[in-house]
Amino acid sequence: MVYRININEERCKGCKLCISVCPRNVLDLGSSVNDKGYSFVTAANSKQCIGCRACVLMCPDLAIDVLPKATRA
Amino acid sequence: MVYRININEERCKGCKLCISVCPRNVLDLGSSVNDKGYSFVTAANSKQCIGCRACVLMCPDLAIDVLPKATRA
Amino acid sequence: MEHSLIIAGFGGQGVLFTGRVIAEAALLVGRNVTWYPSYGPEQRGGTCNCSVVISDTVIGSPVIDTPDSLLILNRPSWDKFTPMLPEGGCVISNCNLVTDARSLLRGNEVALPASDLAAAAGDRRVANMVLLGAFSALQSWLSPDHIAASLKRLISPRHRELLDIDLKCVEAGRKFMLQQREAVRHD
Amino acid sequence: MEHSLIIAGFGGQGVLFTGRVIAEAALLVGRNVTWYPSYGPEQRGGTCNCSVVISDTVIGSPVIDTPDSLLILNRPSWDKFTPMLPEGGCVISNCNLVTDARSLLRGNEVALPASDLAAAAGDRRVANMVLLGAFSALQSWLSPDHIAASLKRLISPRHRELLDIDLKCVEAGRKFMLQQREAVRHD
Amino acid sequence: MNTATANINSLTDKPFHYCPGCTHGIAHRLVAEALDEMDLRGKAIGIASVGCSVFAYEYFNCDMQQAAHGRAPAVATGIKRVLPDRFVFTYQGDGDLASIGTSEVVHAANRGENITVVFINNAVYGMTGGQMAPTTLLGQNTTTTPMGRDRLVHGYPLPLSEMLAALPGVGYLARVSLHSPARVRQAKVAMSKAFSCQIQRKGFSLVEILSTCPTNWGLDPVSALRFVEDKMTKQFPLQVFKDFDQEVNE
Amino acid sequence: MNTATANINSLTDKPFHYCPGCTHGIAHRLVAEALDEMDLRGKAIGIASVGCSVFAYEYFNCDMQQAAHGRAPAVATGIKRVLPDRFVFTYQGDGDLASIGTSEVVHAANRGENITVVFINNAVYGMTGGQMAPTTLLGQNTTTTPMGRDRLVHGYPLPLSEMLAALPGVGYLARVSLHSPARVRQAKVAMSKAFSCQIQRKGFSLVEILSTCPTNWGLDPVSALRFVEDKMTKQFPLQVFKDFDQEVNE
Amino acid sequence: MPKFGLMKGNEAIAEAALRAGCRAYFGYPITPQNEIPSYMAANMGLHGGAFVQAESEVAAINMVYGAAGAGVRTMTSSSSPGISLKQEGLSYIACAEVPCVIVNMMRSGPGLGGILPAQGDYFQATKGGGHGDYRLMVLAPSTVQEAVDLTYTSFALADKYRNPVMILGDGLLGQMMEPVTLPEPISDLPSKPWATTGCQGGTPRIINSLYIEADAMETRLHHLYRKYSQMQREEVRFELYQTQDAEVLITAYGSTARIAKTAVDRARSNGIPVGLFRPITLYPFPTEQLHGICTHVERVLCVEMSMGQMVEDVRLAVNGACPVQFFGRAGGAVPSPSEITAQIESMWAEVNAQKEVNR
Amino acid sequence: MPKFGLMKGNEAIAEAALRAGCRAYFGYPITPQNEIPSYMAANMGLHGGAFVQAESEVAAINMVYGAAGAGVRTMTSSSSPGISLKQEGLSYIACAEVPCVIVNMMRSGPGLGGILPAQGDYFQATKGGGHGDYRLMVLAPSTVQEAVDLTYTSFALADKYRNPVMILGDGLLGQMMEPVTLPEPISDLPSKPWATTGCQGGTPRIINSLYIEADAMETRLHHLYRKYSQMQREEVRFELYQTQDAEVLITAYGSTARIAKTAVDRARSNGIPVGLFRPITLYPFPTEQLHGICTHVERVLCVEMSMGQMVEDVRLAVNGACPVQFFGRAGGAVPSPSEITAQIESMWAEVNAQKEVNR
Ligand SMILES: Cc1ncc(C[n+]2csc(CCOP(=O)(O)OP(=O)(O)O)c2C)c(N)n1
Ligand SMILES: Cc1ncc(C[n+]2csc(CCOP(=O)(O)OP(=O)(O)O)c2C)c(N)n1
Ligand code: SF4
Ligand code: SF4
Ligand code: SF4
Ligand code: SF4
Ligand code: SF4
Ligand code: SF4
Ligand SMILES: [Mg+2]
Ligand SMILES: [Mg+2]
Repeated sequence: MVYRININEERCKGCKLCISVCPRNVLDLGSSVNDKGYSFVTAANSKQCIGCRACVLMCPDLAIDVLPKATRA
Repeated sequence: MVYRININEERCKGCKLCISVCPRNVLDLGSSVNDKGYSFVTAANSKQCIGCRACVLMCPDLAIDVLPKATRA
Repeated sequence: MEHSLIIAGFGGQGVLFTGRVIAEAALLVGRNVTWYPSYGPEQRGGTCNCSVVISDTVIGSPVIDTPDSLLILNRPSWDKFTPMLPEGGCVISNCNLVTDARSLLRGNEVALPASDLAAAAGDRRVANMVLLGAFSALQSWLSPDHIAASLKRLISPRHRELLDIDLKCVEAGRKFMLQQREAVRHD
Repeated sequence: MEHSLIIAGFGGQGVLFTGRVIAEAALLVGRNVTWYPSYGPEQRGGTCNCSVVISDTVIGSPVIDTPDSLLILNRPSWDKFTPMLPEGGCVISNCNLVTDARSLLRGNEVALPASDLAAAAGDRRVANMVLLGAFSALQSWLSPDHIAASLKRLISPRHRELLDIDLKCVEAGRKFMLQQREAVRHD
Repeated sequence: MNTATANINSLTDKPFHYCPGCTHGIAHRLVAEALDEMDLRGKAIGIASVGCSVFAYEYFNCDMQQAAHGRAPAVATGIKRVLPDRFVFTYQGDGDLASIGTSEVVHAANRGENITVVFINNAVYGMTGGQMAPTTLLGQNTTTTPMGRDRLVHGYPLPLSEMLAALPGVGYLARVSLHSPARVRQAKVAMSKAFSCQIQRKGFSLVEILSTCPTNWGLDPVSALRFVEDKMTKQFPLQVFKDFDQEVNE
Repeated sequence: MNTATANINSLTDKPFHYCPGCTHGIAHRLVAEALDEMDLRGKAIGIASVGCSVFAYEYFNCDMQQAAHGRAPAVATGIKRVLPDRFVFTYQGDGDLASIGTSEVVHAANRGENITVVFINNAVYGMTGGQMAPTTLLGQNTTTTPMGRDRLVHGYPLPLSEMLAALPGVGYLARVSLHSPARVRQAKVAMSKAFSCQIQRKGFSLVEILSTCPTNWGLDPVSALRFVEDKMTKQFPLQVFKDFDQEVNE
Repeated sequence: MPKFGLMKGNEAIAEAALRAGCRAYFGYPITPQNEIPSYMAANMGLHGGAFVQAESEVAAINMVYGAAGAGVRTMTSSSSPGISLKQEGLSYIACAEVPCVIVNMMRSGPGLGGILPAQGDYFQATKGGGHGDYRLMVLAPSTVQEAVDLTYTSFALADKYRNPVMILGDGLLGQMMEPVTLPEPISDLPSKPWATTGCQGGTPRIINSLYIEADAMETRLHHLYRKYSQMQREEVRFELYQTQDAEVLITAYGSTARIAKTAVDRARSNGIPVGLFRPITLYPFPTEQLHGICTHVERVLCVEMSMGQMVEDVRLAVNGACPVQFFGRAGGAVPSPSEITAQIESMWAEVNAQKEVNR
Repeated sequence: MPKFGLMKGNEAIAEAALRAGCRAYFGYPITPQNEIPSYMAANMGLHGGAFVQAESEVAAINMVYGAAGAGVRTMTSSSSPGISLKQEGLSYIACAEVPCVIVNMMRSGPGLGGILPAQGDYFQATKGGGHGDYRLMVLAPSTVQEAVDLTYTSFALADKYRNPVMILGDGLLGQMMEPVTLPEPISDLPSKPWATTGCQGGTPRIINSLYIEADAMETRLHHLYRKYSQMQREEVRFELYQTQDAEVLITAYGSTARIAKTAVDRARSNGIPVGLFRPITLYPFPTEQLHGICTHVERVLCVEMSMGQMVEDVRLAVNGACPVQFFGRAGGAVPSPSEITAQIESMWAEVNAQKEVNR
């Protein structure tokens, strides 16, 4: 399976909870900041994602979602 | 032993708790009333008293006390 | 015409109830009325009183400073209320309980053995109704029928027996008072 | 002489601290001063500001409606405060963070790359001290010595390293400003 | 008069205002006797609460403060914190303590305040004329549960002591009763234990006393004792919940 | 944006104002998901309390009332009594619920009010800047315990759920945590259970959620999760205290 | 089915509330108003409403907030110390615009005080005993019949203004019995689209008193104060008694006013031109109306069962037009008609002495 | 060891209390006064005093009652909603004559309101937000230095009158920093033979507010009111600023007054004869003093951070001598000097127009 990782950059506060629970080191904090002044997460290694949704469960700000990529698309 | 039963007629409210716990039926309610309008207890059978102090323990108004009579008096 | 009345005694002597009976009777005859009880930390013993004002017009104060009548059921109440009695006022007391009372400076005094009369009528404790009967003898508007109707309103049918004794006591008090009057008239 | 100053930015940018440093310095030179922070449900992100009034006499309002100076650390603060600036007022902003800002209608504007200067001095986050340095270059009473003394009062000796960086940043801002002035003068 | 009062220093001579047969009077005596026996009167500060026992300040022959309804444990906390070597106790009804004063007693207990609470559980609001208390039994009629307390509408009798037993700050906690001479003796023991707990700085102590309210229960005083024995002790089992110097098996 | 919010009807689009990494946000999501899954949004009335979550009324996409500090269970009682077929829940912090609101939660629980309380235990007063909460751990520094909480001075961490477990009016009571994905899943189950309890009219339900306050703990968000796991769960063991449709062994 | 009979003030208020559609009552016992919760306990269920004896007055007022916020006509009652405990809640309710009715049967204070009648909570009721800028509408009945009528109306007023309304009585009014005619039970109630009843398909509703931004809060306050001005225009009530030719004017409210009436009658029978101005709405206070009367009055005497509270509003209304004096009994003491008459007589003597001087 | 430095209003108050011998503090967190409990938590222990974070404001005020009743100088602090919760307790404390100090750092209300500065609790503070007839002494500092001085004095005043004293500030005063000189720590405290410290050999002492008989309660009230009259005679404080030749007079207290001062300066620089009357004691209010000044004033403008509360006391003082107007910002909005200056200018224009007419 391949997964699409959606990150809402404006909601993300760069807390790294998602990063800390990702079993595959998919995520990382980017270097730019959003309008609120927060650095936000990027899916640096999205290919490694196994769709476990641990990141989604732990994100306090509903800033991340992981969806199976329509494989055919 | 002989016991003297002191009753404070003005404190007594005639609640009969003492009467209800006396094992020897020593106590009874008199027919007159005190200044507060309450009938009060009298030691009708003081000779029967065994000095168990059950009455004293149960009296809510500290209206009764039981003391050993100075036998020689 | 306005009549003001204070009823006073120990808690448990039916003081408030007596006032209620009079108030309901007043209502039955179409008069205005206020009834105001003393209220204290009620659960404790002590004295108890109520004020009843009966009037043909709107009633101002339900609190009475100069009572036209007093019904007195114990000694502390005598001491407390008789000084308020104005010239021409009337105090009716139960002389079985109100003993050694100093006499009045002004006003009329009726002392009747209400407990004894109540005992004779069936229950010594119903002295309050005896006083009520006596009071009614002095109040033209307060007929035995109105008192009976009022009592029936206030006593639930389940307690029929209480009603009977109450009525007997009222009658005893009324009779006593009428006889006394008769006696006075024939003096 | 009275000087009023608002410092504004995001929480965490050292806005309140910058104000404290100026206030303590004012105290050191024997002037009256008030320092008033914006306070919100602080635990939440968002903007933050403080007002400092320095005066030779008694200070009336610690709340500033027409600031003589503004030190601006982010874009929302620019939008909020620059409209309050009166003719002749001066705004000093960190152009690394305050971008796309529409220009002023009145007053003087100094934009300096405070984050870059702070980074060069050792810590990019200490842009506030750069602005403070720049501000001090415009205030004759606010000497580097007084700033240093004030900083020493406020930073516990345990955090010696912070003090050093702060001082460097102040110096960088001050220098930048003096150079700019020089430049202007030579324009 | 040479009746019991004369022997109890910690009671004034003032006759109690309680209704005939109300066991508030017994509880007062037990408190006073314990104060006497442990020689605490001179260093005691008592807190009277709001309920039938509001005039406790006229009966206990020691320094007293009268507290707002439910707040006695807070008042006691204030006193004890500034006078830690004094003896501080409150005397509270079940409306006062278990209803409006829940927060205050829970937090005083949880802080482990070195104070003693005497808690009179008579399953009703006595002073105000017989409304439901948190401790009113299921089925019991009161002026605010005219058809009897219904668990679905009015909830359950509140097991306050069971609740407090969960708190580590509590040093001594017992439920006793006054329905017989033997129980009165037992209650006395509990009172002394609670006082000792405070003196030994073992934390918060509380004695819950099942007590009667003949007036509002509509029972004569003797039947009221039977009600306590037959009904109340079923709902509120007599028990030592916590004892600072003993292991307690619950 | 196509992130999780879009899928949750019971949340508005408004971004949370919480500090980075504060698990209030996770708790919000769990509540909202349960509302969605049980189709309760349209008949739900939520009560926001006073604490960092005061703006909950802007986040939950259902009818909301904002309650005075500590009083949410009373407000919920008022609503539930007049609208017994609606779904009523409160969302409260540990200062709100376990300190100033102790009476209200105890009595709502004891009455067996058919309401659900979501209780966020983060061992501190978040909104006001980090004062001691009743649940603050021993030794923990806060602005009002600058030398750390000392049991002799400040009392013990209050075991609120343990206390409430003594009350027969409680239908469901559990303590869960949010410190790992597995715990979040477990918390979700507890939330659904609590909601079912209300729907089945089994009485009062409460879910205590161990939550973080990185800001006032002075920890980064990830370390804050570790603090919950290592420290808080020791003081506040995760547990189902009461379950209306199961026997629970304590 | 209007009903006629003798009723206690407290019970009459409870029954009037039920007839006004009150379907939720939350309260905590306190003398001298215990007949209200008892009555509600016995009767609310018959109407399908909710009665809860709350764990405290604080809980009670917050239950009121909840139930009234959910759109139901809701009441609580208490007496002085209990009302003090409701102040935070009342402030919330006023700000969040939740309509409800609060009965305060005043007793003597401060502190635990006593249980006898008093009027020492006037300031608290009318100026806002809670924090912030808000007002309760305050109605002060003087007879049991008026207690019924005002209670009945109070629910409609609360709904009209989305504002809490207080019935301010005292132990005397609560404990006394008088004949009353009870109004018809109300049949249709206003709809409350703002109420939180579960939003179903619609937009969620929020009941709230938090406005973290100064602008928003100030806007809220201006909104509230517009309502208060409207009350001032539309809801002021008062009674004039023998004021036509009065040179001495008594001001008094509630129980005290009826006692003052007796005093006015007695003084009139002695030929003194005295009248009574009785505010019925204490907030909004009949300021203009009282000021109007004071143009032809020589002296005003404010009589209260307090150490002097309404007298400030009287002074504000009179605004220096004539001297305002005060006579009060407090602590549970009820002024007697003769005491008030004596006050009137001495004022009248003063007025005449003054006239003499001016002549 | 007087100490000089920059301090936050809240911290300065806490330190001043400690120097005044305050040895017990009970409080519950609330913005904008959290620095007070924090300061006390850190420092009370160093002085051997007691600091307790209470479970609620209700508990806190009752702890105060206990500790102050036991004879120790005691303080609590809070802000608006929290102060509302203390009303029952304050009423008890006033009746039982327990000296203590209460700090209210007002925020915007009603309800949860906001945390920004406001002056909406004036009525509550000065008229008694609790039940019954009682008064707090209310002191309103306008600078941090004055907050220190008044806090320091407040304990002595509380002891002198055995009455609670309230320091009424607001978020602005609490949060701002200003240079202060701290007074010497007090060395000797008054003895309190009435305090409940354990009666040892002596007669037991009772601290109580229950007077079940009307006579006894009325006697108590007369006793309290004698104290209040004494306060009125001996304790009134106020500041006059530029009032000598003022034709327009501003009245304002606390933070607002210092802003008004700036406005007065600006208006004066435009040639307007305007002055400021600043009550420092809000109770006892400087009624006579204000009335005295109004003889040579054309117009009074009361400025508050509220919808108009102190203005009633101003009107009562002025008593019709000249028109009294009101300007308020509320909800957390702070009036700016320019707004007030604009008000002054328009009033001055009115005054001149009036003069024109009269000419
Ligand atoms: C704040 C407040 N609320 C209510 C009351 C009225 N009140 C007086 S005593 C009491 C209840 C007393 O019941 P309890 O504590 O059980 O004591 P008991 O009389 O049964 O011994 C109440 C509600 C009050 N005085 N103050
Ligand atoms: C009556 C009252 N007292 C105090 C406050 C101030 N206050 C606001 S939030 C809060 C504590 C919040 O702590 P908690 O409930 O634990 O929630 P958290 O912020 O930690 O989520 C306090 C004391 C208030 N608003 N009202
Ligand atoms: S779904 Fe799992 S693997 Fe994928 S990014 Fe999230 S945590 Fe990592
Ligand atoms: S958990 Fe959410 S808010 Fe935190 S860094 Fe990851 S995506 Fe951003
Ligand atoms: S001491 Fe015992 S035997 Fe004697 S009277 Fe009392 S109860 Fe009866
Ligand atoms: S127990 Fe006491 S009060 Fe009761 S009857 Fe006996 S002696 Fe009298
Ligand atoms: S009412 Fe009940 S508790 Fe109160 S004194 Fe009477 S019997 Fe005792
Ligand atoms: S202060 Fe703490 S609880 Fe509040 S939002 Fe921030 S992290 Fe969360
Ligand atoms: Mg009880
Ligand atoms: Mg918390």
